[in-house]
Amino acid sequence: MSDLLGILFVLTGIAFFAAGSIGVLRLPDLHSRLHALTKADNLGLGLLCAGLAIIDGGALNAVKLFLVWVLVLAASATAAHLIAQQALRQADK
Amino acid sequence: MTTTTQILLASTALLLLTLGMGLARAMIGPSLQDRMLSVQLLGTGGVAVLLLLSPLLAIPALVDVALVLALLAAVAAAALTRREVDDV
Amino acid sequence: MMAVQLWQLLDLLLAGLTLGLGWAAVSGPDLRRSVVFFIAFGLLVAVVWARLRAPDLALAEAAIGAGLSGALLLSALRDEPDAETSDDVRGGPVAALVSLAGLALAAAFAWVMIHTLGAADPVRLADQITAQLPNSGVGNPVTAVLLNFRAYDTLLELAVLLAAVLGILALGPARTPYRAAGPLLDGLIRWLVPLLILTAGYLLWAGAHAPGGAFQAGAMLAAAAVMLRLGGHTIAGLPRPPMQRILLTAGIAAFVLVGVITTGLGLAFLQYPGGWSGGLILLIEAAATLAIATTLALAYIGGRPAGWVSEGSADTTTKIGGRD
Amino acid sequence: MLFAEITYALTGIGLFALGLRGALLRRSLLGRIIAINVCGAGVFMLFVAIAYRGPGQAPDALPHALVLTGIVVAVSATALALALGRRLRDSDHE
Repeated sequence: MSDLLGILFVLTGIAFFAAGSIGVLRLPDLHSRLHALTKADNLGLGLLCAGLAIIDGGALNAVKLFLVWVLVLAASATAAHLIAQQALRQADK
Repeated sequence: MTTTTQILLASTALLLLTLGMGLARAMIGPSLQDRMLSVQLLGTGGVAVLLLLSPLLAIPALVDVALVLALLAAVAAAALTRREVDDV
Repeated sequence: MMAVQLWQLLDLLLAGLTLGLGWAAVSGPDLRRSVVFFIAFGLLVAVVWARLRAPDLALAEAAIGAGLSGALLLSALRDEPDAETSDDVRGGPVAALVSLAGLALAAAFAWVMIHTLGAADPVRLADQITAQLPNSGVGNPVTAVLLNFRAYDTLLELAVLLAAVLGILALGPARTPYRAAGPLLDGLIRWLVPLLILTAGYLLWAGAHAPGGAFQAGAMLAAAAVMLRLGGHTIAGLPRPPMQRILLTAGIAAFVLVGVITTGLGLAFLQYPGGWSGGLILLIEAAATLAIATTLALAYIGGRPAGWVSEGSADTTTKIGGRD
Repeated sequence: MLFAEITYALTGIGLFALGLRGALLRRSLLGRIIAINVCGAGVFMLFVAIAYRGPGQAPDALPHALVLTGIVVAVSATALALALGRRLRDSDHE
């Protein structure tokens, strides 16, 4: 039963990843691509971590998974900002 | 081999396929930032693949590896964007 | 049955992506593009190590292949004049010939490999490692090989690292430092550096019984140094040069000291006395971590930081040899 | 023989050949250094593939230890090569 719930989370997470990749591939300009990426992959990874934590069931593993997610969230938000900033600066030149 | 494991396995393969799609953007470009963007996608995706492989291969330490990869992807992003900033 | 095919699909996808990124990294003409692909390649290779059940390598590759090497290449690229960031790859008949030769070589290797792997099972060192692991003082077989069974090799490897960094220090002064970071990057550095240092400590401690150890921990510390330098810290958080000298040689010093003491006790060089293995390995690993971190940080800085050569000596004239 | 072992060993050989070709054909030092690193990664992959023993089996730790030191040596050699290259260019510009 808990496995079923976990799998549901994992699969939804993967779907978000797929949406993010399609966005990165198909959207017309850099800034909308950045937007698609940060939304989709962070949410995707969050769902995936939640699903894996449910399937595993261990408390320590759940904490670690949560930590990984928070880290990626913070790092990728900053990285996306830095990339956008750099693109804007180059456009100004 | 339980059904859960099989589904996780299929999810990992699907995720890799997805990452390959994102990497197509890196090949197309056109700007350097577009390529960095797909590297970032690959960083997050790589973390996800490691997290999925951990139960599949029964190696709990792969979660630690995912943690390290997440940290270093941030270092790489900082190094990548820093270069041009200094040129101004 | 189904699972076997899924694993095969996964392996093929991973292998294909790795080859594709490797190809993109080595093909020109834009060098910046190559570096970006090389970083992506490192990320993926770390996943391959994980897939092949080598978490120790995955940790090292994630830190070095995906992080340090990329940062190193980027800081070198920064020194290149803009005209030289484009690199035309040689074409024409020579290129065709080289490609053909490469293909032939790969085919020959593949043929040899398939025939060797199929041959009768030779004596496996792996079995001896597993058999001796309980006596090694640690539970992680990779750490056991590096710091007990083949400790002598690791000592010499630290000497190789020292030689490389001495070469770098001898070649010239440090690269131009980065300007102070903007608020965005500064915010990232503020939380990332402490986390990198914390993770380094964890990996050093974990290395005895789980994936981790001196190399991984040293690389994480060096990554912290890289972040600090990117943020405008000229010597990347390293202490003053006299202390840098001590840190650079700490790993070798700890190894040799333990070796000399064991010899004095009537044992072989680096043959740990029974029961002491675990503690001695941790001691050597801690020293080696600091040495590796300092080596990699200085390698990233790319030359002598201020203060390495005393006033009035050769450092003001950076040119070697005759210039006629 | 295991499917994964063969797949990754062949990938390693492919990377080795790709890197070698790049090292011979690229003109800039930086491009060549990248190519040699890819070449090295190919060798490492061959080693680790051969160490693989199949699902649920502990792999051979000896090649892992070798590759681990190899990764660290490769990055310091890269740094040395880059420092040499910088020195070379500085003396060319005089």
